[in-house]
Amino acid sequence: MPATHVPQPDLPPPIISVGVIGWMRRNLFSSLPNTALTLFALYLLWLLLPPAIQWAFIDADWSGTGREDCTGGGACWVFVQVRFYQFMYGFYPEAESWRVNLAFGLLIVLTIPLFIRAFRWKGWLSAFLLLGYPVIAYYLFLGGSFGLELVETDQWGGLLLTLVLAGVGIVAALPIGVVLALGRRSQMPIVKALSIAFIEFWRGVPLITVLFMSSVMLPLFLPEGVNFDKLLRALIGIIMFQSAYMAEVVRGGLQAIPKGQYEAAAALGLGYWRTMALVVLPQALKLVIPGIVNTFIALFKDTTLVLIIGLFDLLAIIQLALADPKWLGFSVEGYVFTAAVFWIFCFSMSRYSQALERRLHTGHAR
Amino acid sequence: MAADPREDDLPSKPPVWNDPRIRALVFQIVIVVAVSAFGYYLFDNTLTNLQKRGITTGFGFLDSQASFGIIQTLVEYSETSTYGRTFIVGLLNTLLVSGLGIALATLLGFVIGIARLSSNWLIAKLAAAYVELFRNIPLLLQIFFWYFAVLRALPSPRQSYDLGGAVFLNLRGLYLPRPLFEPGFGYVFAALVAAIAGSMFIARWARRRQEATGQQFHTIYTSIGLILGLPLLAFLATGAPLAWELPELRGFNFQGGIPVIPELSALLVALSIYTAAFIAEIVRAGILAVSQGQTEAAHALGLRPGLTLRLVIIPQAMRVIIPPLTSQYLNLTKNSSLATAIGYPDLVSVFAGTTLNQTGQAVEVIAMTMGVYLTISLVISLLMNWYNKRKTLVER
Amino acid sequence: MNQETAHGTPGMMISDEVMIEMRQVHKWYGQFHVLKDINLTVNKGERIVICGPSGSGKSTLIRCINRLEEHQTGQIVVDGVELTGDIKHIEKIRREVGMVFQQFNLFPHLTVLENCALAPLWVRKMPRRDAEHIAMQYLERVKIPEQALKYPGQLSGGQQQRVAIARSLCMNPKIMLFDEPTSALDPEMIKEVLDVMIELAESGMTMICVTHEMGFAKTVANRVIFMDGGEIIEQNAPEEFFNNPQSDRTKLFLSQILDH
Amino acid sequence: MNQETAHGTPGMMISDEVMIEMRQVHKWYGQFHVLKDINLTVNKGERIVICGPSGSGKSTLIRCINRLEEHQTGQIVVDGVELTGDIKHIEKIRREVGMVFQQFNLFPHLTVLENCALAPLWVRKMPRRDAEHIAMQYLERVKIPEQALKYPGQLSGGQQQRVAIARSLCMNPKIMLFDEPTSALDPEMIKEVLDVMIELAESGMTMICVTHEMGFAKTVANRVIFMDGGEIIEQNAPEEFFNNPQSDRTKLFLSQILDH
Amino acid sequence: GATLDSVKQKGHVQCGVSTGIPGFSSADDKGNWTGIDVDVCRAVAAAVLGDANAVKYTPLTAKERLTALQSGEIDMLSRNTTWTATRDTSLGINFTGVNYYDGQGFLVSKNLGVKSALELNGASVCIQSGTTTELNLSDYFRAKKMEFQPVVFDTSDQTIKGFEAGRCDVLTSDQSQLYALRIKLADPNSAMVLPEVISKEPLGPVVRQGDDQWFNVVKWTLFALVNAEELGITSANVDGMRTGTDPNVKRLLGTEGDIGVGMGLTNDWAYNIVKQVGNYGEMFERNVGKGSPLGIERGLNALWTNGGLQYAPPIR
Ligand SMILES: Nc1ncnc2c1ncn2[C@@H]1O[C@H](COP(=O)(O)OP(=O)(O)OP(=O)(O)O)[C@@H](O)[C@H]1O
Ligand SMILES: Nc1ncnc2c1ncn2[C@@H]1O[C@H](COP(=O)(O)OP(=O)(O)OP(=O)(O)O)[C@@H](O)[C@H]1O
Ligand SMILES: [Mg+2]
Ligand SMILES: [Mg+2]
Repeated sequence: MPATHVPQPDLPPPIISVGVIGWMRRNLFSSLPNTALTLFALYLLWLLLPPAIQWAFIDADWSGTGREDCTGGGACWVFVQVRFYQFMYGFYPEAESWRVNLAFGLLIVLTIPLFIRAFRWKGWLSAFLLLGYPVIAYYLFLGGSFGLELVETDQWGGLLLTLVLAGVGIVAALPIGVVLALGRRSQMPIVKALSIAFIEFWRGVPLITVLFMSSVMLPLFLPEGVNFDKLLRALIGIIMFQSAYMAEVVRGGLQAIPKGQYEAAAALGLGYWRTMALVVLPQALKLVIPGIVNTFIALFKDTTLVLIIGLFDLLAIIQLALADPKWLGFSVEGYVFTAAVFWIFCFSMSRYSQALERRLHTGHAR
Repeated sequence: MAADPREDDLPSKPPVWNDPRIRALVFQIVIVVAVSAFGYYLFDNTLTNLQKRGITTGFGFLDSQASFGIIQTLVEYSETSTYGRTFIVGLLNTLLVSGLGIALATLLGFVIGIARLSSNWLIAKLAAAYVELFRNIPLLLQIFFWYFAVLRALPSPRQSYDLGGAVFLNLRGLYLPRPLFEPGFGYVFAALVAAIAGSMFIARWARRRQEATGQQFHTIYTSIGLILGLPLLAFLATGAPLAWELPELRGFNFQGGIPVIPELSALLVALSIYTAAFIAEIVRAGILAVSQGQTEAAHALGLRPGLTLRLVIIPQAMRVIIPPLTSQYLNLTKNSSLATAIGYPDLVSVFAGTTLNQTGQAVEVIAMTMGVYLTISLVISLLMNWYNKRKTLVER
Repeated sequence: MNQETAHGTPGMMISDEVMIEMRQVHKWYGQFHVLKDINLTVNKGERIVICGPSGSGKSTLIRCINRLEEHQTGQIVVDGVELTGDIKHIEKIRREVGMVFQQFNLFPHLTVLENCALAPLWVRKMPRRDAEHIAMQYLERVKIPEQALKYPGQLSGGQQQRVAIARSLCMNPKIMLFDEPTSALDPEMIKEVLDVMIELAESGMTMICVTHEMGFAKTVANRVIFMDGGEIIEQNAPEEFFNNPQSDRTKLFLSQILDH
Repeated sequence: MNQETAHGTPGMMISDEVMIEMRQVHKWYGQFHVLKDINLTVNKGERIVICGPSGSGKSTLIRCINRLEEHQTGQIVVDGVELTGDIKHIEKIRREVGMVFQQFNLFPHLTVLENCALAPLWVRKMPRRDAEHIAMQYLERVKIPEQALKYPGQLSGGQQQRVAIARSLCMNPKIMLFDEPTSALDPEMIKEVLDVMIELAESGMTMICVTHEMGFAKTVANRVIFMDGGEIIEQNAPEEFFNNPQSDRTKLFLSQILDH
Repeated sequence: GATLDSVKQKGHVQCGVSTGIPGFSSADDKGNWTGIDVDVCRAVAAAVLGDANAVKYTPLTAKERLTALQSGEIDMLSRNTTWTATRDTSLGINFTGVNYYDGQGFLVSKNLGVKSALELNGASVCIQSGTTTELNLSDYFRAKKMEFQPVVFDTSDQTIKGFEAGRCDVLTSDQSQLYALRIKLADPNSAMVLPEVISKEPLGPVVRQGDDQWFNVVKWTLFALVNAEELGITSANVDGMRTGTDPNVKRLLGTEGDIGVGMGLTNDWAYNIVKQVGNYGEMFERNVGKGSPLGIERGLNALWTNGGLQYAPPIR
């Protein structure tokens, strides 16, 4: 007669190994050197944090109209508050700023469904975001038709310009990057060599020389009289530069597609372009979304370099404001504010890309 | 079976227009023609434009006198030097800041990267905060911050921070004493060389002895002792043949010694801190890429944590770390061109800046500048490929 | 090498129409001679099983038939069209020849239905509705119509392989090639895939199948081909092949494989 | 829990010397009670097989023996040394206990010979020549001396696992732990590894082996331990264990595993 | 010429200006540009297009300005650029005249106690890169056998910030700019301009070489401004003067003769300039003179009739 085994009950773990005490013992004071490190880190924090908080929050002045209102001895956020519109929109006419808000509002509304897993039409929506939306945003920003007042690109500035540069840069660099990546993996030696040369050239030179070239030298390469907008020229430089990086990201994705996929497509009778468009690229691009987001973050930070060629992106407009005699001496506030804006954008994007990465490679946890 | 299968009839030849090889060939010819035509178009436009506007062309300008001053020069340079010389000066300054930056960023990056994996929660979190803070803020902004905000906090030359009357820190930079070698110093130098050779010899001997007998020997301590001790002995024996040129306040500024200008320090700090954040992530990923099983296997064999790290984890992690690490080095070198924003006299600032402006020969100057960066990046990629070829794990 | 067409298995008719003809085919990978003087005629409706040790060139042989690999000398004629570099010919032949791989190679970003409808839609240029109709029809035939809207990653190995078969069938091919279709499967799934293949064989499809499932070979094959070192060593009707192998190499191989 | 030492299998002697003793060992992962009141004595020369459903704590149990995992209450004494946080004790015990993992965990950057010589060289501090000599000796014992200069990546799974065994043996351990050494292997390779293990068992090595290879258990084990839910449910000599299991959980488990 | 046609066709003048030097060219926080250099651009636009506001500004650093002009990025450069032989002859550009006679000087902090440039041996000097100042400075210190350390910045804003932070003892630039930059200091009275003027700095608008018609337009716009002052025409009285009898005035304002048409413009070109921008004197006073925070004396920039150097060929 088989015995029926009565399982032992689960017992709670000994108190020393769980709870706050267990956690601290394991994570902070597990050994002598560890304890020393913990104390050192705490000392460091104590040295840094309280004064920083004191300066940025407790002693700070938040509102007012001029530097006279800054009496607290801490940060003078009045500076940021007074100039806030300019930091966001540059010289964009205030009466027209609703257009910018509308365009970005639309972008946010359109992006939200992409984060909803159950949403079925992600492909179409992404396509619209990449192809349709830029056209709409362009007309909204620039105006000049459909009864909207024309706002020339040299009036765009601040965060608006930063976002335009980064957004257009990445969207336009993607298709070029895809073509370059395909070229680099091509069987045709010349196509391959040209793609490699192009990619390595743009990856090898600093962005500021590229920007310098596109902003002041480009007309030298074109027939006399052919000339276009300064913003557009900066964008061309950025796009060339970015597409080289994008090509390498996409190539990573292409390499990850197993050979069997190509063979299955060939066996079904699909030709090169259909294989790429229907089978390989949809998979490869999905794989490299985190990489694309990372490139975007890099680009977003790099847009600050346009200040060297005289476009007024967020950093440049802050510098402009810092040179205003009325606000001399507030550079720390200005830089901290800019840093905070960039940081929020970049940090949230990098978090997003990490989350995606984790979703893509499930498993392989240490 | 046929004697030589190659004599068998080949598959029939397809018609020319359906042969993929020929199609590929035609396509490539078209591309080459299109690209060359486009290239020629640009080239031709440029020539026409230059000619029409009467802009001088050619590299003759490199021999004319530059007649402007540069604050930091690693080779001899004066206002009477040529523009060609400004190129060298700029290039060396770029290499200096990149080289130092790479060293510092690597050091800091490894420390932070390892700290992120620390079992100490607080240290790990602080390291993570460091990485998230610095890699998400534009480098240019960081350079401005270190330059303008920190510069303001330093005292004027008259109120310099003074370390023992030898090292001074103020707004104008960090002033270090400059060693002046007197005749007998050659012996000290010889002793140093001898000590280095000696410790290399000891290291080899220790390795041999370990292989022969299994006994281990702490090479590091002996080497340090040797390298420090022997020159010191020689130094004392020859009657201390070294004088120091101390920086001293003369007129407005400190004169003498080795000055480190604040532009260099700010750029260096910004570049290192920024790049270190990326390197830390690379190091962390590299270590994590070595599976837990490797550590366990090493522990199960009785290897101590230190040996496990040295013999098992690091050699494997380095394979993963080195390729992205070099591309960070490349980025750092390229980013050093932001020097121009705070006036550190690097290649872009001196040559593609002042020289370009004084001579107006944008095409030549920019081409040379880009050429330098391209060469650096090519050299680094070649080294990288060579390393990868050597180090890839052997697979079936 | 003697070539015989076996008409042994009852209930399956083989016409005299030649579907595939390989004449003195040789192939090299670099310096490595992987196919040596292959001569093979396959008639319409024939079901051929190829076996042989690993590395003997079985996969290479069948991959030459739809030009996934290129042969260097000799001729391969499929359904009257010679395989040359001519892309028109290749396109035509690939439309006639379906192929099923060991690793399934389904497209993971498409649903099962989309996988199956892809080729009819883009190669045969059918309207979407017709393509999906055909796809459903074949999914029913491999007995998984209910999985049509799932993604391949959500299916078991056996189900995936059946989808792969349905996907090939959707092009309505005259010939089906199978390259070890069951060897990546867990034992319990092998049977469901073999069942589908047997059903297909019974419907009179011309099939070439690389497999080590000897039960399958005995049940459906007209002819078993044994390869080694890039050559066809022996070919015969299954009963003959298993009971009375001619060459020593075949004997050795059979002893290993049947013991296992 | 009744503890019996079976002396059933002929030709292998078990001394009365205790090699491993676990007394009332408990372990938690966070709140999760993974080992419950484990009491186990292993004598010198005993060969123990541990089986049980997935997640029952088998790996955790043997990993506690060489302190790859830390237990929270109870005592573990290995060869007279108690396992505590004391680093000297841990080092000593790890030198006495060899371990073979499911995933081999060979060092991919070292050749097979270097893998095997690593521990003698750095832990036992032997001269390289002696270390390599020992390594070759054990490589011969696992029958792959000819692979000594290859890298692990160039070997088949079975060969890799044999190298892993040789690597552990090079430390000349008194006890060997095996954690499902064959479950990552293809069927044809399982046998070659089991053969090596059987040979090892016959030489009188004290072994604890987590495995589901019941044939192996029957051939070499003195005692089979069945675990479930973190407890030792039953332990017995193999014949008894397989033919006459006591608890119904064991029965259920055996019926599943033997059907398969 | 091509430039004039393209300007007419575009409907605006693309004018290169500085990134911000008060009094010469600087943008306020709404992006409106003002300054004496900006007024030259506006005058050209008034002359060519009849609308002084038909100008688009390209802010350029000293480094970029000449390349931008050479490449055709801008139609004209009006950005305190010194007229030198090399620039005029080998860079493919032409100087059209001088709208401001300047000389290089030094700005020092008062508490340094320096009274003369000759006491500056060993000083650190802040300069803007890519300027003639960089070259003059070297020459001056070399001639006087003094040492210096150049601290070079990209924009004038950075230069003054560097000076204010104490990075250098002296800031050197054209005297006019020194005054302009001084008002950017938190306490402008803490710094003083040294008396020495170490160079000639004739500043003026520049155009590309090879387009004589456009060259003439810009050159004569400048002359029209000076002539208008000489003739006493101001933006306030120009409508009245237009109907007057002075033949010189009538020729200038286009009520007599076809001078404007001969240049490819309309005859009321100068009228538009004076009406919309004012004469040279108005321009000066408004932007840099007594009516401005800079408060610079006319000095060399007075009319020749008042002992200055501003002299324009007659319109006839
Ligand atoms: N792309 C290739 N380049 C070079 N050699 C190759 C290539 N593909 C296959 N080979 C070699 O050609 C030989 C035949 O390969 P093939 O895949 O046809 O064998 P197989 O009989 O299908 O073996 P298996 O049963 O293992 O699938 C093998 O020795 C293989 O190593
Ligand atoms: N590091 C860990 N942290 C938390 N829980 C863990 C950890 N390692 C294992 N566990 C849990 O402890 C239990 C026992 O794990 P163990 O690996 O010992 O099982 P096992 O019997 O070896 O199973 P298998 O046959 O699958 O290897 C499982 O439920 C597992 O999820
Ligand atoms: Mg095969
Ligand atoms: Mg386990």
